[in-house]
Amino acid sequence: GGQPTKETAGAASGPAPAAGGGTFAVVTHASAGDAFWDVVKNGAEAAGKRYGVTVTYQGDGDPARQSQLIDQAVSQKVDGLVVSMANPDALKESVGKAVTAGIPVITINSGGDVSREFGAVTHVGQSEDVAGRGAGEKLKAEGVTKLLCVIHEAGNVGLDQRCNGATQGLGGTVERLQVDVGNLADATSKIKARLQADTSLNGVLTLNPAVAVAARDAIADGGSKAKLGTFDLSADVVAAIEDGEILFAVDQQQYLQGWLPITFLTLYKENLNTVGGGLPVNTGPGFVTKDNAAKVAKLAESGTR
Amino acid sequence: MTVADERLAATGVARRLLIRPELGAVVGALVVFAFFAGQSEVFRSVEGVANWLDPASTLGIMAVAIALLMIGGEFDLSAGVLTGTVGLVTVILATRYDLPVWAAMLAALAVALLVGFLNGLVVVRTGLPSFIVTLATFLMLQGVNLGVTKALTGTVQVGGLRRAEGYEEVRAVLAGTIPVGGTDFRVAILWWLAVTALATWVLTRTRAGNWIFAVGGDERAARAVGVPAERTKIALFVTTAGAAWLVGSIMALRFTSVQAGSGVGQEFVYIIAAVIGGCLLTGGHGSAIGAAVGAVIFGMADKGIVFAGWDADWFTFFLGAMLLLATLANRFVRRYAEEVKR
Amino acid sequence: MTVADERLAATGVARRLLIRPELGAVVGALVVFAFFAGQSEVFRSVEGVANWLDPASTLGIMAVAIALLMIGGEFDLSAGVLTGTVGLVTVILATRYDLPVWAAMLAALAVALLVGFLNGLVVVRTGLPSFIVTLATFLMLQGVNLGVTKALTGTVQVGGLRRAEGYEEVRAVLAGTIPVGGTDFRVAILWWLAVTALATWVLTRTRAGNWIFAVGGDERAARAVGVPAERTKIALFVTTAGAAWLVGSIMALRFTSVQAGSGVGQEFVYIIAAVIGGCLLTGGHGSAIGAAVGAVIFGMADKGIVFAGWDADWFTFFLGAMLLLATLANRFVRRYAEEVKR
Amino acid sequence: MTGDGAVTEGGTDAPPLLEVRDVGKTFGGVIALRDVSMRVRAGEVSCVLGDNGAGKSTLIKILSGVHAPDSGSYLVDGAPAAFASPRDALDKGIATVYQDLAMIPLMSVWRNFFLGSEPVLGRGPLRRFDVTGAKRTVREELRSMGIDIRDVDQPVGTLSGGERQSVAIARAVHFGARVLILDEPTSALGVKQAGVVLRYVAQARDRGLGVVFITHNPHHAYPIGDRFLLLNRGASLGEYAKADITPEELTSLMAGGAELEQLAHELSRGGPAAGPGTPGTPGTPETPETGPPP
Amino acid sequence: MTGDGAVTEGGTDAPPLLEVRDVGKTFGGVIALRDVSMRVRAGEVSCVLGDNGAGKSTLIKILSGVHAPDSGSYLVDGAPAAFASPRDALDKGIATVYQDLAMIPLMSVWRNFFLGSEPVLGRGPLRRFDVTGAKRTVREELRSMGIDIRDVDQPVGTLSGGERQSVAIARAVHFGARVLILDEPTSALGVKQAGVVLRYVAQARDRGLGVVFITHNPHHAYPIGDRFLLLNRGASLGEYAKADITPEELTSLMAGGAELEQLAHELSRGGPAAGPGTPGTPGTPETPETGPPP
Ligand SMILES: Nc1ncnc2c1ncn2[C@@H]1O[C@H](COP(=O)(O)OP(=O)(O)OP(=O)(O)O)[C@@H](O)[C@H]1O
Ligand SMILES: Nc1ncnc2c1ncn2[C@@H]1O[C@H](COP(=O)(O)OP(=O)(O)OP(=O)(O)O)[C@@H](O)[C@H]1O
Ligand SMILES: [Mg+2]
Ligand SMILES: [Mg+2]
Repeated sequence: GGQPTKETAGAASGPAPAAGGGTFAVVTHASAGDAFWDVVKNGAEAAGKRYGVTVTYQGDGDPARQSQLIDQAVSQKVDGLVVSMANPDALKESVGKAVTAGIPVITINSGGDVSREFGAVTHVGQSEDVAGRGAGEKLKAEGVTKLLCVIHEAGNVGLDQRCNGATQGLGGTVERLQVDVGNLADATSKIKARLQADTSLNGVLTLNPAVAVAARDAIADGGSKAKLGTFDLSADVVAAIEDGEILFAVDQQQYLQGWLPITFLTLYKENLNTVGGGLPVNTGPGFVTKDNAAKVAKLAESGTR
Repeated sequence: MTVADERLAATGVARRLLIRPELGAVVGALVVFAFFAGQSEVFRSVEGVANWLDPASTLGIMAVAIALLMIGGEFDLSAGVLTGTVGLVTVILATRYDLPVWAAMLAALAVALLVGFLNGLVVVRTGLPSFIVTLATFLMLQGVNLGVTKALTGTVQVGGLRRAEGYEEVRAVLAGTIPVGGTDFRVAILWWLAVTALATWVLTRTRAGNWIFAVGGDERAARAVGVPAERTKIALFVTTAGAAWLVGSIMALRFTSVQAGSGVGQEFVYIIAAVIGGCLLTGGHGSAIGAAVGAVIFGMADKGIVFAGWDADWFTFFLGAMLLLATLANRFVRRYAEEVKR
Repeated sequence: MTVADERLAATGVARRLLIRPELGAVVGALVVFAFFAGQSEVFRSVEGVANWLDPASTLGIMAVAIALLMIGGEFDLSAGVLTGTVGLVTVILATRYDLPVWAAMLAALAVALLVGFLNGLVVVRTGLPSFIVTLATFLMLQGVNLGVTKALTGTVQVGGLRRAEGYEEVRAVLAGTIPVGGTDFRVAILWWLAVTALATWVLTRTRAGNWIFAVGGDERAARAVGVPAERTKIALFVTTAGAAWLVGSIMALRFTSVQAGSGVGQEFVYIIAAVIGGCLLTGGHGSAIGAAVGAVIFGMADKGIVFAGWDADWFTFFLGAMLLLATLANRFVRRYAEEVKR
Repeated sequence: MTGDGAVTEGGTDAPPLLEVRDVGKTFGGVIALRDVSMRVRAGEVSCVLGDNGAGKSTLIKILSGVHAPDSGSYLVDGAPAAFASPRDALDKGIATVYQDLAMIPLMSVWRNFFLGSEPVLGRGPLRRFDVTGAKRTVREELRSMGIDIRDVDQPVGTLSGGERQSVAIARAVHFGARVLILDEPTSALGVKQAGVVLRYVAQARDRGLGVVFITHNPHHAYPIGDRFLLLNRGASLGEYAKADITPEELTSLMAGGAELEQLAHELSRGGPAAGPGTPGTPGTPETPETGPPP
Repeated sequence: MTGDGAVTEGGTDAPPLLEVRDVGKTFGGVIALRDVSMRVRAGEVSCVLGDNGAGKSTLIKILSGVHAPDSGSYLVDGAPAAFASPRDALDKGIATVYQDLAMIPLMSVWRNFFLGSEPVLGRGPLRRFDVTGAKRTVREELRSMGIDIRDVDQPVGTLSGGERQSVAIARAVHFGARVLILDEPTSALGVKQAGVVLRYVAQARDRGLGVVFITHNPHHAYPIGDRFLLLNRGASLGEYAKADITPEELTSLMAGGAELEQLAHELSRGGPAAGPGTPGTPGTPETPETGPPP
């Protein structure tokens, strides 16, 4: 890896708006490096490049810090704002400030129910629990009755909502397990321990592709028969789906949650269009299974699925 | 001092000014400010300043309290998660049990002080390092926050404080804004200044301050000359808990909802700010103003990178580089100052 | 020792056995083991043991290295993220630049040792606390890991090591398994034992060990009697980096893909394990075996809660309680032992 | 000289300021002190003498509340006392100069001086450390000891060994109200400063304080001491009143017998620098600290 | 006695082992040492004398490589030397007992003793600290100093003050090959141990080592010293050969003049304990450390 220089970093997404373009800020509730949100970022940046606008991406899981990032974008007088609202209460004030300042706001991923009320132009994507419900239903169809939902960041609302959704979708028992995504040996060992200790568990749902790989190993090592589903994709996950080790990966097509709002904002800015008259636009859920895994394999590797 | 002593070298006025240990931190802050002011116009605008002073203020309150504790030779890893506990208790009591906001806050204060007291008590009684004791508290509180919140609400966050009785009044005092030059500054900044001034007073001008330096510098020696070391340490833990209550309340009132994981990971940011500001990890040396400035340095670097528009993927890289830069500037100035005196 | 001295009280054999400082940690470990063995049958089965020894082994390797560093009076917060860096470099070189696995690992070793060397150099040259220096390294490496991985792959992880040249051979040595009593134990456990034995030998039976204790106990005094303090400290940072390389390689070979965020947050777990094992945060005291046992305690508590099937929401609560219990047991035994000698 | 030189109960009716009876102290397996008794009377200087490691410091740490005795009893003004901490001893007017628990190196001279007994100004929330007063007092106290400190804001850790010790002594003298305990106070002091300390001790004694004085220097101990407690390997060799012991006996006891006689000859040599002051010249003590020739 | 008592260039042709010329040292604004010159010759004991804070320790820290001088030059065997660390000095056979940089409290006695010069056994990767040999050596060295240590595994921090100092001295004597620098080595020692140390110094001198000896005790300095360097407030008051100075002059110089004469009278009193040994008795030094009566 080369040493980054200020120039290259600045050039990638510097604040200087391209001629005729504008600056759109994306502020999400996930820290840098999150597999799911990284694809959103890729989508937003690709759209920015396509439309000749500048896109800045920031994120923080702490609602207080997320709201500060929104405040910062407002004081930078961006031309548009894209916000994911995992904790709408905490963001109300900051989003309100943006709306008052005349900045068009589009909400993504979660917070669709209050999007309108907060004055957003529209909402793209659906909340985590809808996606979770989809996963739960899918697992139920595979005969899972007792599910282990592996949370890799304790207290994170988004992950909690996914597990809650899965509970609703499954209709059976859902147990939770906390692991540390920074240490996969530890995650493997914990999942294995749980499966060893409670042999009635016959399904595992992970919320992160790296944890999915750890869960796959744990199931194999421990000789368990549990079925495994996961959120989000990586090359390893796609390969495992092809091999039948992982049943499916929930694919919210989150690339669209980055791409579409930038598109919408550009249209709104140039032409005052609001797609669907402001009705929420759904991006998923989709599923990657053995049937379509081969097709998305390449895309997952390049970070757009 | 009054009479010239042939054993003292002559020193210039400018150098003399640099003697105060806080000045190193201030110079570090100036370096960071100058750097980002050059990068971004917004950063140096009034709005920008209001923006980065906002997180610096809450961080600063905690950093000052943690600095006192560190000067006294102890750590508190549970302070961050305790701010979350305070917020959760306040919101839960005010929204689920319909207490007026002030009453809920008082209850949260009692909880916080109790936690601080227990931390201190266990540390002085068992003789275990406070790193381990407060780590255990940290983990246990984290579990309690999550477990209780989930049990009561079924989710990992509670909200709706806005509708609670007496919300607006308390909010104005703790989480409101004050317009200065057309821009809204957070009232927490005033609290931060007050806490810093108070801590500085205590540290430099009271008996308690003398005791804090002493127990951190050499606890056995301090005890031998009659310093009530145990009481001093317990009081420091309670003070830290009090600061956590203040910050937790400010955050809860401002955002009206609290996540169960709130505050986790912040404990190290507090320590970092205190250390940037010149506190020794081994105790016995440091200053409240230094810690407050350390918080500003951290806040500026943290927000400056965003203002400068650098790639978020590289965020931590720049943050690390800025921290190193600021502490090096601090160290450089202090070395220079030490050549003037002592 | 040989002749009876009227100034020594008579001590029993059992008490004498307890004198070794490691014994406190061992007793702490036994307490935790007994506790969970009572809670869960699987926990005490061979399979269960193999399971919780697995993460304890990689943690243990790092804890031992960090313990040496802490005995030498310094911290390394960048060790965790460095394991991630090592993995990323290895996988990227082996898969994107088609190097054989061993060559990629050698390159990663060079990178790791360089990082360790720079950490040490900056610490001894600037005199800044290692807490701050390695914190900056931690942040910067975290940024580099993410930034470079993103730049090269467009995603936040790299994988595909399985297809690289020479993968299977290296894997067998570092990340394979060994069947014992019908259960597969990780070969990393052997590495961990080897590292612990080596570190114990160095610490107790070599000149370098004497120097490590000395620079951590009182650096100025050590320097005054001719201990090469700077070299010793730099060597300790390099050693820690070497351990991070070993652990990073084990993880990369085992999972064949590495996330950009891998290892973040682990640095504190290493320190925790070392402190549970009896290392002083202020330096100058501790043992490698203690740290290794500390890793076992942490590993057992961490997994035991899962085996016992307690509510995951309360996980950290139980973890904190177990750590406190184990360190209290350790302290209790040590106090008792100290009544026997010194 | 035998044990019958030990002091018998005197005619004084007031109970001694401090008294320990058969105290012992062990550290783990180390027996540092065994069955030692001692009294500290008002207006008297009690010297504790003994070889290195004899237990002198351990004994005075018991007197000053740092250690609780493992056995035996401790009486203050005739009433049993159990100090939980040195604070309790200080509150009874017992001030101590420790041999090894002296100062906080990172703190300034004036902060160290008043540590634990800070002078305050104002009241209520405005009660504050009287900083200027404290600095002035420290400067004066040290100057009267013959230490001209450059700057009372200097951290104690950067003082010279003797300067540091002087601060500790000045502090004890300043705060010692009834009993002054000095553990090898003059060990790092210059000739002048040591003289001043001895003068302080005499003044304190004359003001009616009880003084406990530990030293390895018979030239310091004999002139000022009223009673001599001799310790050896943790046990008491007896307590002697000045009347019962000659300086020669004292020196010989402290040195562990006459075996040092020959040292004078060993040190002398026929080297080129031998001048008027070579050992053997009348008027010069022949051997260091072995006392005057018989 | 005036400055013309200073030593003039002698007839010795070998360069001195160590020599400093006009060295100075400042700590920030503090001038600790100014234009001090000194020579250490083989087979000679050079005493450095002076009041507290005079700069003695600073001077010897320059000699032993702890501080680099800010001005002036430092010659070893006549050649300019610049020690980067005490290690360099040790490698030239210069061993030092520091006043304040002594021991690592948490480490055991034997580890401290050999710190920086560990004896090794075996070779290659099997090279190891000779633990049993080290322990035996330490025990023997200490016993020959009159210190009977209970357990060489005891952490140094739990030793008594004198025991600790003895370990440092025994270490320096053990490793001092050409020059032995002792900064107030006898300050915490008992009478017997102090005698042993002086004997060590004499032995080292007779073996041809150069010795630098710092003390506040004229009874220690005069018998053993060949040259006396007097420091005052950081500056040199001159260097005297033993031939040029009488013990009385030396004592008076060390004490800063005759002002101490009256101390003897102040210490005496008509108290009940006054016995045969009261000051004034012939043969007893009247005042502590002020030397013998004229
Ligand atoms: N905390 C401790 N742990 C173990 N041993 C101790 C401790 N403190 C003192 N000792 C031992 O007790 C004995 C008495 O120590 P003490 O300090 O009382 O001696 P001392 O008479 O003051 O000697 P000195 O004249 O050298 O100061 C010594 O042998 C010492 O090693
Ligand atoms: N690191 C330092 N910073 C500031 N001042 C110092 C430092 N070291 C020494 N000094 C000052 O320099 C002067 C000389 O100190 P030094 O230790 O050399 O005296 P000394 O002659 O050894 O005295 P003593 O007989 O008391 O040991 C003292 O006044 C001391 O306060
Ligand atoms: Mg003593
Ligand atoms: Mg000195």
